[in-house]
Parts: sequence; C-alpha cells; structure tokens
Amino acid sequence: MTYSNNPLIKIENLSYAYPRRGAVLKSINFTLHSNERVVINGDNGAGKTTLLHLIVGLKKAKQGDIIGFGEPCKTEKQFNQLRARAGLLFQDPDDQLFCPTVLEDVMFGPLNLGFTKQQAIDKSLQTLKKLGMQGFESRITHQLSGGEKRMITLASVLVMEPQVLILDEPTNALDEKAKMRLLNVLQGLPQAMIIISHDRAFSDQLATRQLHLQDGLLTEPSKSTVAVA
Amino acid sequence: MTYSNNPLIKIENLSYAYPRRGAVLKSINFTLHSNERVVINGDNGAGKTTLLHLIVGLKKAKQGDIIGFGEPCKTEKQFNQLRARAGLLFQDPDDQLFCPTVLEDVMFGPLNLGFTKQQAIDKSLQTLKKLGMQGFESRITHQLSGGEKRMITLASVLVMEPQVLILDEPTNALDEKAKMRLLNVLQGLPQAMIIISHDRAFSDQLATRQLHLQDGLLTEPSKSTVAVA
Amino acid sequence: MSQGLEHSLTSWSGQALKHQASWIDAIDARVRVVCSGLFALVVVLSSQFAPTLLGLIAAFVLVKSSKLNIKRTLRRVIAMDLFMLTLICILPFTTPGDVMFSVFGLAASWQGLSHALLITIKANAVLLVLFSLVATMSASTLGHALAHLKVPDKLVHLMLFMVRYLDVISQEYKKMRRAMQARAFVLRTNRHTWKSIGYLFGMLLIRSVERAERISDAMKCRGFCGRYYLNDDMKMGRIDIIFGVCVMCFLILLIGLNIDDLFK
Amino acid sequence: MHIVDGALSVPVLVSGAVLAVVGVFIGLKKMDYDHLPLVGVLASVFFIASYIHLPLGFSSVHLIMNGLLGIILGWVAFPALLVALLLQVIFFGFGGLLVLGVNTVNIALPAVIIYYLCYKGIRHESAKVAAIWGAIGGAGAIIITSVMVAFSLALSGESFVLAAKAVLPAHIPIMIVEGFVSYAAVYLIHTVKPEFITKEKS
Ligand SMILES: Nc1ncnc2c1ncn2[C@@H]1O[C@H](COP(=O)(O)OP(=O)(O)OP(=O)(O)O)[C@@H](O)[C@H]1O
Ligand SMILES: Nc1ncnc2c1ncn2[C@@H]1O[C@H](COP(=O)(O)OP(=O)(O)OP(=O)(O)O)[C@@H](O)[C@H]1O
Ligand SMILES: [Mg+2]
Ligand SMILES: [Mg+2]
Repeated sequence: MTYSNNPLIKIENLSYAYPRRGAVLKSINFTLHSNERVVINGDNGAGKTTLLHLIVGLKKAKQGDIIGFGEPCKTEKQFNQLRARAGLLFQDPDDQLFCPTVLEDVMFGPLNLGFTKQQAIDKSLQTLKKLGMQGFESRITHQLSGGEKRMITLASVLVMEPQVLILDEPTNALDEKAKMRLLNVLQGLPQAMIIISHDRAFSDQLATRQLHLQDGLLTEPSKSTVAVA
Repeated sequence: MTYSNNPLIKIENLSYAYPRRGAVLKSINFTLHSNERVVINGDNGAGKTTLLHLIVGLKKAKQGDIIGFGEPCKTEKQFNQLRARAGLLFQDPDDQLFCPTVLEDVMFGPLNLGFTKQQAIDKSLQTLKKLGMQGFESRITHQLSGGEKRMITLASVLVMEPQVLILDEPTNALDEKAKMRLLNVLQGLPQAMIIISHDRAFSDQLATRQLHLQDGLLTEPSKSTVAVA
Repeated sequence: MSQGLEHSLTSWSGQALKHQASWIDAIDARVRVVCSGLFALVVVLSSQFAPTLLGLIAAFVLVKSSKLNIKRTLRRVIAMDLFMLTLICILPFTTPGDVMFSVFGLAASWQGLSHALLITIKANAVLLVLFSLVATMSASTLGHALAHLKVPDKLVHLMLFMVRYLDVISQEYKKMRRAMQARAFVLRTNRHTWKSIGYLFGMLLIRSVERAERISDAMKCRGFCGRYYLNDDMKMGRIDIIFGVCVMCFLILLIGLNIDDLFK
Repeated sequence: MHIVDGALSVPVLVSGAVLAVVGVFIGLKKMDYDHLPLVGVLASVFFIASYIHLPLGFSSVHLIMNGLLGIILGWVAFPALLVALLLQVIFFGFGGLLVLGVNTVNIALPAVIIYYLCYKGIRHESAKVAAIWGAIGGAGAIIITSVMVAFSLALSGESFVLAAKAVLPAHIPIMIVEGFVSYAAVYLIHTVKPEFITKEKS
C-alpha cells in the first residue's frame, strides 16, 4: 500500500489517566493514512473508547499531540473543526439518536454545519438512500431495531461527509445478517476508518491493518508484537 | 447421554405475542433434562430473550404450560418458587447489578430467600471464592470491567443454588480472555443450562444440544431442520 | 412531515400504537394547542352548570371525531387521581346548605354535591379535549407547535429530550426491576424492600447521568455548539381558520351563558 | 398529589401560575444548553419514579422523589417538573391544564427549599451522613409539598378545609417510605459516583 505523504490523523505521545486510577493510555503513537482501515482490538477496559474520545477531543489529553488533517488540535474550536471531518460512531446507538424522528436526527449535523434546512433535508434523504434506508425518514428513532438504529447512526455521521470514520464496536449485539449488511456497506465506503471490534471474522474482512491495545500501549500483534513507537 | 425420567423444565405449546405485533413465539415445545446444556441461537429480535423471560415467569404467556421441577407454574407465587431454583443471567450485566458493592449485590438473592444477614454474607463469600473472585467483595460494582461484571452476576445467581442456569448472551461484549475464563467456569458447573449465544465457537464448546429459534419456531438445525414438536 | 407519525399517546412507552387518522390530524398543531388552552380557561372559570355541561358534550364530540380508542381514553379519565376523587366525595359533607341526607350525624348538602359534580365535569371536559386535540399529535409536533407559540426554546427542547429518553430509561428501569424479580425479590412493606428500591433508583440516576454525558458528546461530534434548530414550519390553511373560528364561537357562547346567569 | 382542574379558586390559580413562571424563568436562566441532556434525562427518571408503586400494608404508595430532584438540580427543578407534569397531563390525564402552575409550584418549590437546606449535608465526606441528609431531604420535601397542597385547597374555599386537613396525615406513610428510599439512593450515589453530587454545579 502506498501511503500519501500527509497522514489524516496523527497522534504523538498521547497519555491519559482517569482521576484516582492508574494511567489508561501511556504515550501512544499512531498515524492514519487515507485508504486505510485500522482495526483496534483489546480487552474490556483497555482504553479503546477512551482513545477514540481523545482523538476527537471529547476528552482532553494531559500530554501528547493530536494532529488532524495537518493541523495540531488543542482548543475546543480546533477540535470542533476536526469533528466535522472525522465522524465518530458511538458504542451505544441510543446515545447518538437523540432526535424524535430519523430525518431530524440525520439533519442535525448538516444544520450545525450551516446548511439551510432544504439542503439539509436533501442531503439527509440522499444519504439514507445510499445506505438503503429510504422510507425510514419519518420513523421514530426509539422504535427501530438494533440493526436499524446502527444504520441510522451511520447515516447521521456520513451525511456530514467526513474524511475519516471512527467506529466504536459497530457490531455489538448485531446478529449475523445485520453484521453482513454493515460489513458490505462499510466495505463500499471510500473513507479511511478506525474501527474498534472484538469480532475476529468482522475485523479480518474489513481491516487493512490491525492493532492491539494492551496495558496502555498500542502494538502491532500479527507480525512481531513490537510497540509501534 | 442418559436422561432422567423427570425433566427439570418442560414447556408445552407456549405462544406469545407482544401487543400490536405478530406472534413472537408460536407453540413452542421444549424440555430440559439434568446434565444438559442447551444452546439456543437465532437472529436479533427472534424472541430468545422473550422465551427465557417466559420460562421464569417475568412475562406471562397467554397460552401454553410451563412445568418447572414437576410442578405446573401459573401464579406469581409458583413462579417465585421456580425462580429460586432456576437462576437467570440477564443479557446486560449492568441491568442486574444495582447495589453499591459486590458483596451487597451477591447477598441480595439469599436475603430474598429468607436467610439471615450473616448466613447471606457467608454464602456470598463462599460463592465468590468458588468463582475465583475472592477479594472483590468490597469493590464497587459500577466500576468493574465487563468481564468482572459478568462474573459477579454469575455469582449472584449461583449463590441462590439454582438447579438450572439460564444465560442470556453471556459472552456479549466480552473480550477473548474473559470469554475463555467464563467458558471454563461454566464447564465446571454441575447445573443444567439453557444458553443463548450468537457466538459459534463458544456454543460449540459448551453445548450438549443446539437449537435454533426462527419465525417463532424452535428447530434442531444440525441434523435435519425438523421442528421439535 | 410529522403527519403519519406514531401516535404520541404512548410513543414514550415504546408501544407502536395504531393511530386512527381523522380530520383532526389535518388541523394545524398551533391552532389545536391554543384552542384547547382557551377551552380549558373558559370551562374551568365557568360558574354555572349549563356551560360546563355543554363543554363536556363538545369534548365528547371531539373525542368521537378524533377516533380515540374509547376504552383506553376511559381508563385514563378514570385514572384521574383517586386521591382527588376522594376529596370530591368529602365535599357534600363539608359544604353547608340544604340537607340531602345525613350519615352518623353528618349532613350532606345539595350545594356540596353540585359543587363536587361541577368539579368533576370541568376536569373531565378539559382532559377529554386535551386527549383529542393535543395528545393525538406526535410529541415532536407538539414541541414544534409550542416553539412557534413563543414558548422558550430551552423548555421545548427539554420536552423533546424527555420524550425521547423516557422510553430508553423506562426500559432500563423495567429490565433492572425484572432482574431483581428473577432473584426472588418480592415487594413488601419492609426496610429491605425500601433499601433495594432506593438502590435501584440511585443506580438508575447514575446510569442516566452517564448517558446524558454520552449524549452531549454525541451532539458535539455532530458540530453542535449551543444552538438548536427546529425544522417544522407550519402554515395556517383554510381548515385551520374555520376550525379556530368555530371553537371561538362556541367559547363565546359558553361565556355568554355564564353572563346570562349572572344577570338573572 | 396532583390537584385536578376546577377545584381551586381563581386567586390560587393565578398566584400559582405567577410563582411557577418566576421559578421556571430562574431555572431556565440557570440552565445552559449544555445541561439540556442532563436535565432531560433526570426529569425522565423522576417521571418514572412516579410509576414505582410500593406496597404499604393493604394499600400502596407511589414515589415522588422531588426532594432528591431538588438536591441534584436546584432551581432547574422548576422547568424539569413543569415539563414532566405537562407530559403527565397530556399522556395520562393526571392533574389538569390550568392547575399546572399550582401543581408545579407545589412540587418544585419544596425541591428548591430542600436544595438550600441540604446543600451542605449532602456533600459530607461520609456516605452515611450524606445519606441521612438525603433521607431528611426526601421526607422533608414530602412534608412541605403536602402542606402546600393543603394550603392551596384550604385557600380555595371553606368547604375544602376538612379535605386540606386530611392531606397531611395521608402523606405520613409516603414520607416515611420516601425517607428510607432517599437514604439508600443517596448512599449508593455517594459510594458509586460521589462526584455526581459533590461537584459544584455551574
Ligand atoms: N469516567 C470514568 N471515570 C473513571 N474511570 C473510567 C471512566 N470511564 C472509563 N473508565 C475506566 O477507564 C478504563 C478504560 O475504559 P474504556 O471505556 O476506554 O475501555 P474500552 O476499551 O472501551 O472497554 P470496552 O471494551 O468494555 O468498551 C476502564 O478501566 C474504565 O473502567
Ligand atoms: N416490550 C416490548 N414491546 C413490544 N415488542 C417487544 C418488546 N420487547 C421485545 N419486543 C419485540 O419482540 C421481538 C423479540 O424480542 P427479544 O428481545 O425476545 O429478541 P431476542 O431474540 O432476544 O433479540 P436479541 O438477539 O437482539 O437479544 C423483537 O421484535 C422485539 O422488537
Ligand atoms: Mg468501549
Ligand atoms: Mg435478547
């Protein structure tokens, strides 16, 4: 694989600790290039979710740098711009679907980006169609099934046209069929991705690179278990 | 395997429908004998959780009989006795842990069964030890990792000394290591079990019999896909 | 857009109720909200039987034409706080006036009875109108209507959030409650019960707070920076104006009946 | 606890509405958009609390928990409870439309009073002490609420005075239950996630 010169996301020496706990992440280094799909796995509580939240600035690292699309991010404003270009899919879809209807939920992002209402509606309908979810726009979000909720959250992230997709355990509690469907959709997307998954079969089919998070360190497990540093 | 004459749990013609939905379960028949470990799989929303809740009377069936330990169960009181002998592990451990500390949570069951506080403490400590969780008794439940939570919920069910264990997707969101640990513990337990799992590898190693729930029917998939009826 | 959505009556409890479409659905939400508010004002402030009774009849007509499920509606009206109903039963005995009958030396008066009846009629009329005009819209439509009626934005969004998460949290509550039941827990009148319920409630609070944090994060991730958008624009049509005028005329009639009685 | 439409006199209705508007206004001022999810979710929890029926002898009582809500939310309890009560009227027919103001004040004002009374105690380092303050807050809020309900009835006419007198004793069992439940709830929160109550609210 040929990497373009400019990494999309670059993390340098990132460390994090929760109050009254030992360090969760210890000096992590990581780069995401375009066309990559990096799967990160690791034990429960290894700090995977924490890492993703640090990347998009939902938590602030005490130490280390996050460079998104060539620009170092420090302030809330800088992270705000990063978030528009790096879409995060949460572990629990219920956290992400906070509007009463599907259309309102998908429109929420574009409206915040400054699109007019009509543009937002058009974009949302297009995105829903692309994911094969046309006809769902006036459904009530909390009455959807688990798999449907997952698809709508994906739509609400994709509608913002991010350059990077960040997915936190997208297959959680999905059955085989829903998993296959999601896999197909994700494989068809052009974006670079960072994916957390415990699911071997799923990650093997999706990943261009796999990493393992353990004891606060990010390691490349397959070849020689050497710390990526 | 030799079946004893008296099945532990017997279900006859059980049907269930949620209001304003089609039937979820259509005339299910099922028997659990001692020493059996039956794994049930099926798609999201197939009605697996519903079936388990019906068995222990958390939902009441409109039609059909549930015979637990030789006695037909109809009233809440009868089901309450059944529940003391058939322990149910919920799909999400967070739903089951509601006390501040591990010890209090494990004690909850024995206290409900009418044991004194001291007896309840003794029983709980014993059970925790048996599962290799000694030293956890004063930990705060909410701060445990996913795998630890699963073990504590298992302890809080086992402490009631049930004759049957009913497990709803016990490996959900567990990492590989926690899964192996759970598998070992479960294989070492003498109880008959009903287990729901999407996880092939896990169920293949644990099951003495596998069933498939689809379209409201419980079928034996492996041999000839004939309805068990 | 919002038409054809699920019935709001039970939308938070997650039951997909079949909402029977009726001509009421075609009326602008703002008109419905304002009309029911004014109706409540006029009926509650009436001092005579005739206008309240007329109001109740009008409420029945609305219930019929909005095709509410009669059984469910009745159940809800009867569910009106039992505590208040007992209060109403006390009234005849505490109001001085012409004696109707007496029990154990306590005299029940006609005036008291008529007062109690008046309260019952008023309360029911208002509720039925609310059920048929307001409760038949989806919660989000109601929210948008309130926002257009200059109810503060924050209050409207608070309502929308509540409607959205009532279901999620009540599911969580039910699951935890079932898990307790599965461990042979039975509600009794003792400290073990109260302690367990207290723990359950506390845990529910903590989980909800953590969820709220995750929701805020999810909103930030989609570019949210402190400003909400409401996306329904509402237009008044002919049917809205006709309906509004009819209700106004009816209310003026009710007011007139009151005045008429005052002059006698 | 919910007073129905039509029972109260006009002056009581009007003063209730005015007080409620003032309270809601202060609450909204103290609530940022950032807090919306938190307040919305907490209000939902309290909405659900009113569906928890506990047996008491031969009858049963349902939880109100406005004391605990006040301890957590302070003045923001006003908008939260207004919305919760509005939804209860529309969805379930508890209470009424015009008495919404009175009902909101009757439940939210005690919550705010408890907030100021228990502010210090609930932030005590010891979980047990904090829980006792929680119990005081839980039971206290019910007492204040029932006094206020009694007053709104008594002020609405001679004939309601007896009913108003009956309100207080009727609430004593609820008060006891609520005290115990609040004790356990605060104890749990204090052990599991102390920063939830001890952190300063912005
Ligand atoms: N708000 C918090 N306060 C204190 N500790 C926390 C907090 N959130 C997470 N932790 C702890 O930090 C560690 C890492 O959590 P994180 O959620 O990142 O794990 P994870 O790898 O995503 O696990 P999972 O696979 O279960 O999702 C865990 O030990 C967790 O208990
Ligand atoms: N309270 C409810 N009201 C109405 N429908 C419900 C309710 N609970 C579950 N259902 C529906 O009943 C069906 C069966 O649900 P159930 O939870 O038993 O599925 P499951 O097999 O356990 O799925 P999963 O693998 O996702 O856990 C689903 O279609 C679900 O949407
Ligand atoms: Mg995680
Ligand atoms: Mg299930």
